Amino acid sequence: MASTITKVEKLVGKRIRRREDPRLITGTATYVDDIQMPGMHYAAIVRSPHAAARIRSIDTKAAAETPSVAAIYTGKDTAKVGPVPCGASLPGLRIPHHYILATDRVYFVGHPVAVVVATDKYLARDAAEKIEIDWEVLPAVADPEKAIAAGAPPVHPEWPDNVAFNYHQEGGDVDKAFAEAEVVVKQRITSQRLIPAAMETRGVVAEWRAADRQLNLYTSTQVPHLVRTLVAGMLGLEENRMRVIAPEVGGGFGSKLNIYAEEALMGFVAMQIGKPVKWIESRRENFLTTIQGRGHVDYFELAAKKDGTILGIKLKLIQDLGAYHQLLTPAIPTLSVLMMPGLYRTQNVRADIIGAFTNCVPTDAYRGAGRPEATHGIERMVDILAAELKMDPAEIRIKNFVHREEFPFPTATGLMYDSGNYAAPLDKAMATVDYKKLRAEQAEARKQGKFMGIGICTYGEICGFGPSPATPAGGWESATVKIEPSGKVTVLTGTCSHGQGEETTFAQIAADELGVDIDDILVLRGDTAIVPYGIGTFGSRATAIGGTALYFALQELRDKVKKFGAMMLESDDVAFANGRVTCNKTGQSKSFAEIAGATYRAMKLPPNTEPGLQSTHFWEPPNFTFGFGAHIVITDIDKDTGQVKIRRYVAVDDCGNILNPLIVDGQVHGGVAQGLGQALWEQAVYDDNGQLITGEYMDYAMPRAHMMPWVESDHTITPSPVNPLGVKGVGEAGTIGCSPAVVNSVVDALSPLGVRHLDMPLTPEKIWKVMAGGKN
Amino acid sequence: MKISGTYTLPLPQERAYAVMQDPAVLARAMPGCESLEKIGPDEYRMKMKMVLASLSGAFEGKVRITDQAPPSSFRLVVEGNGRVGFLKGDGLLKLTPAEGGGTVVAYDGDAQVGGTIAAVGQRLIDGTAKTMIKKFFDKLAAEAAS
Amino acid sequence: MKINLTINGKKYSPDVEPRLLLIHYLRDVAGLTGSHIGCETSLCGACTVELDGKAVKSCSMFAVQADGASLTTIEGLAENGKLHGMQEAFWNQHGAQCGFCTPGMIMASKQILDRNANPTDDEIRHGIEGNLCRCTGYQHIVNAVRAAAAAAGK
Amino acid sequence: MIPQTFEYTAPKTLDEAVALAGNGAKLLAGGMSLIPMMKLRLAAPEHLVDLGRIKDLNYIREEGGALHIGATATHYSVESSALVRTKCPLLAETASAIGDVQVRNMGTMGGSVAHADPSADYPAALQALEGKVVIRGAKGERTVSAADFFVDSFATTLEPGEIIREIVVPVEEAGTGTSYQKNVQPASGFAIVGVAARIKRSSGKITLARIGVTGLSNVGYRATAAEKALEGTPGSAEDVAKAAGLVSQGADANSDLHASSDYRKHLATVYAARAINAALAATAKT
Repeated sequence: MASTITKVEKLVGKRIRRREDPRLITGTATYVDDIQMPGMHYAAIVRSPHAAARIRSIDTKAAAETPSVAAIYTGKDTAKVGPVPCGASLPGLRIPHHYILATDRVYFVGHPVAVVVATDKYLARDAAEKIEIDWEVLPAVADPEKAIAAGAPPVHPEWPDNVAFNYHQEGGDVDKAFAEAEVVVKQRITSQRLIPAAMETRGVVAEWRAADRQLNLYTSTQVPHLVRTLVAGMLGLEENRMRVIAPEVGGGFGSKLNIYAEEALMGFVAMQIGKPVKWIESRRENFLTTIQGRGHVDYFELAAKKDGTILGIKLKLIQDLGAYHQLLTPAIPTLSVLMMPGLYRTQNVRADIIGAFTNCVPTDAYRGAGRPEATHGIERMVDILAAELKMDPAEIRIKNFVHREEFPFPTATGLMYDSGNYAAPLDKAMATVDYKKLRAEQAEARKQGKFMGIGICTYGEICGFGPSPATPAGGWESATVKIEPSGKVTVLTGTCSHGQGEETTFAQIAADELGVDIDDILVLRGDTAIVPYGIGTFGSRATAIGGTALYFALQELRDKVKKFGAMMLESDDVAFANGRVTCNKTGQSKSFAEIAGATYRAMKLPPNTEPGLQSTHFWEPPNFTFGFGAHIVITDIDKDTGQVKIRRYVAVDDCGNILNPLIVDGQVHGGVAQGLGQALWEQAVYDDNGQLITGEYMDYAMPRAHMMPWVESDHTITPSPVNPLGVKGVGEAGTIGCSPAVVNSVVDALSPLGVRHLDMPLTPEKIWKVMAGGKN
Repeated sequence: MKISGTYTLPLPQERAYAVMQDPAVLARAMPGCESLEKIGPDEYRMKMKMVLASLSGAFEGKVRITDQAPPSSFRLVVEGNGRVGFLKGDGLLKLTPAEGGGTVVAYDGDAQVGGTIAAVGQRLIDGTAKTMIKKFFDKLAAEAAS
Repeated sequence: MKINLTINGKKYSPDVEPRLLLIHYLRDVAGLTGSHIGCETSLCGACTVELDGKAVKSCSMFAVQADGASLTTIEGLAENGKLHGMQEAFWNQHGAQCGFCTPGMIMASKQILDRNANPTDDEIRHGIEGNLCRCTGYQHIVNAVRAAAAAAGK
Repeated sequence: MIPQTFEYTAPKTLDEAVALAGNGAKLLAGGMSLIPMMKLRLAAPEHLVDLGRIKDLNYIREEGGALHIGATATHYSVESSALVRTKCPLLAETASAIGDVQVRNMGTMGGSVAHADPSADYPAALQALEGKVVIRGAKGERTVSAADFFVDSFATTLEPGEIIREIVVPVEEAGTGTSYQKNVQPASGFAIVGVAARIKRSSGKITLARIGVTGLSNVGYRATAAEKALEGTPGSAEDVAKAAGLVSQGADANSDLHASSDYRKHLATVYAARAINAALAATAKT
């Protein structure tokens, strides 16, 4: 009856609490280490204490005699497995063969050398301690600039210059821009190595069902399908005989967007012993062997006119790759190059990358992956230019912004910015802090000898990775929607949430499109046996691409529901809204559940229509999406200690349409925490011999609650034209916007001392030295 | 890590030089040294047990004395490996007469620590090195006095 | 060694090796996998449980040390299917993202309010300084503790 | 990470524990320092004697004008004890600066003092308080001043087989103000430098100044030059600055990833001034 139809409130855009939380807050979620199986064995891995060494011999006798030990494998046993794959391709790229266990030589501290498998995890560790390795220690190099200098010890003997690749990209006429420049500013800017340190370390459970010829691999990953394809390949197993399950995943930040030696190793062990085997990475192993982020030394040059117009940018980028290429290692700095013009109009850009091997764990994608480095560089350079020209940093940015009517805007690096209104978030942030008044206050503070800083970062980022030609593993995403005979809805997504809340946001999308109660929707992900092939969650892509794939799958089903409804109502004029198909003439209607049931009973079918109600859509995005925003940070420096105190942190982000403001805020806060960690505290420090001396939380300073400022998060909304949801992406925004704003603020505070630049992290001692010694 | 400092031994320079070349004395003076066994000219195999509060570790390694220029300088190279990591030290020791008697030993070298100790013991390494060096010289002075 | 424990109101009398860490007893023997292991240096707090009313890091004590004690883990907070106020607050305020730190974080947050019904933001932040979270930036967790305090005060 | 196997004994009395310790066993109190090291296998004791079951070792009481804190009293009990907070606020304040809530719930004062970590917080307070450590051994008890107890990095006067029974600190007299100021290493929570100041003022003059320093060098110490510089003065800004400048005199400052020796010395001066000023302000309140 028409009168019974009530308007269902749209859920997209609502601040609703997450649907995945009940299991998380009750301790009933299942992470890899929570999996138990009968006959489970436990693996302990023996790793190199040296950054470079030859293995003369390995004595496993005493270890093998330890009770409960079932097997011990070394590099000789596993040499045919692998190699660990590099998915990136660059012209002339040198790719070392990455064995899953070292064969005759190790290349970084933590390099896996042997694995002990036992029925008792305590005894497995005891046995691992008993493996004797005779090492011939070799000279190592841990610094990328030292590595490519003459006379450095070769990381891989076959490439004595330690150069993995040279990469050049250029747009416009850079020489002309610099020739015509009225001012050129130059600066060396580093972006230190960081440890992603997801709270859940990596872990793998492998189970080999010999009779079925089936390998089940549970692994803490952001990309289960890629793990299946690539690890099956490493093991020589048919891909359809392998099932990869990413159970609950305790954070990734890019570090689990990878294929790791241990994933293949556990598969190998399980197939050898015919029993399930579990390996859980310790935190110490996590710090030593899971990929790290950043590791840049950048030489920037900016050419400009005296009025502040940026004419061109040059960048020489030395990327610390570590000893091997993990999945995307060499590709990460190329993303920095793409993003190096930031939000600015300049069409003249030249970048040269040198990829340097070092005796350290590989670098790879870590929250932002290439874009934070680029943004840090350009945003620091713009501030340096402003200081040089005695211009206000906000004014110089506004002057150079791509104008709102210029979108879509082609950049000098070959991107097409989709949509933007770059002045809007900056205006909003400046209004929030009352920028003019703040500058007056700062002038007053300076008179009193106080160090108060105001730092601005206006960032752009590449979100929604990405069109397939630009994304090594494929850039599309899949979604399957199954409407069960009862009308309940199951969504299968190829993305793989590990904290992002996709079970909620995707259910919001489905609820709105189908007009059903959100409680009738279940979102599943992370199991290659259930979900059609997908790419995964990373690069601020899940909603923009996975959400869009879902949107299109839902449209197909809407059409089908409508067709069945029309047939059942015997009408050719029907509407589908609020979970019912209604005849526009009679007002008679059929409920969603009634129609769903009818599609499966299939007593009668509409013309050219199959039974059932299921749809799968693979969506290939036509472009990236480009989020942007402005962060303003007000700092006060303790003159006595050099400690930075953040008085206010204002973040105005534009991530396009917002599906769930609660979740978006959480993403921004967490992103800012990681950016602030880099700006002020975190650094993976290797000594000259390649020993990681920040090898535990005892020395690696991750932000704790009392170290974080209150983040005032706000938004502007500029929908993306790339996808029908109008979303861009927000997972990395906070991180990208943060570090330049903080460093700009501190440098601004210290500028009366003549300070122009400081490298991260801005430790109190570093600042104290500057204050004690004047210019740096 | 750089290690440098001075210590004044209450011995004439020649005697100070001599005791520092005497394996029996070195074995007693090196903190944690359990045995020192000659394996070549000026080269010894050493077993030591480091105890630092609750931290303890057994190391096996080598001690070498090179570049001898009696009575004014020599180089001491120590290498040890154990389950908790490894350590290496390489330093030049210079002896000069102290004002008012005795000998000033100036040491200047590099110490390298690896493995678990390097990763988690950062804040302790500097202080521990100082403590061990002081213990070594204190013991040496006591040995010489007896 | 034979020990007696009460965990979430239930009695256990296992025979344990002295070196068995309490967290491993809880997870591997008692099957209570809600408490997690995030480090080995007692710095992350993911393993936080309540021991005789005090929040402790169960990765840094041996099960034998808990002999005779009464423990509450995250699994024991909800009563008769009703979430504890802190759990409810974490849910409403989006205090969890990946969820791995969450059980320990909730146990530490509960301790804050057990000792101080009306904490300041600074007291909240210091109350969870032994718990690392890599996802949230802590802001929604602070909101959750505030909200739980407000709800309890009603 | 998993510790090596060990034998475990949990004696009920201190004398039993002393007997066991005499046979080379390692003592376990709260375990906050020891157990992580055992998990990393940097420590591998063969025999662990758990002091946690000794009932008459966990107490805080006032006796003969002093506070007596049993070795297994936790940091939290020290921090939250009404007795300590009113009678010896410096100790309560110091205990509250240790680690985090969970560590303070489990870690014990005796354990921390015996461990003698050069970056621990208690040594500063115990030096400033001129505290005493009561030690039980096979031959009976002896009492050692804090100044004599801490010898070097992780080294104390404790002989094998000796166990701390209690720590004794004075009940503060009226007119005494105290403060503990700490520069925190952001990763571990240990002190890069911590300074405890204890100042008594009467009729406008400082009659007693005690300044304890931790974190700076291998051992916590009393900054006697700074104390002397303060005593007899009215505690003006210049007096405080002059005294604070002397706080690292004679100390061999350590250096690590988080602070060079120069910066540590500088911080010692800064935190000494802060502690002295806060203590002076507190004298007005008592």
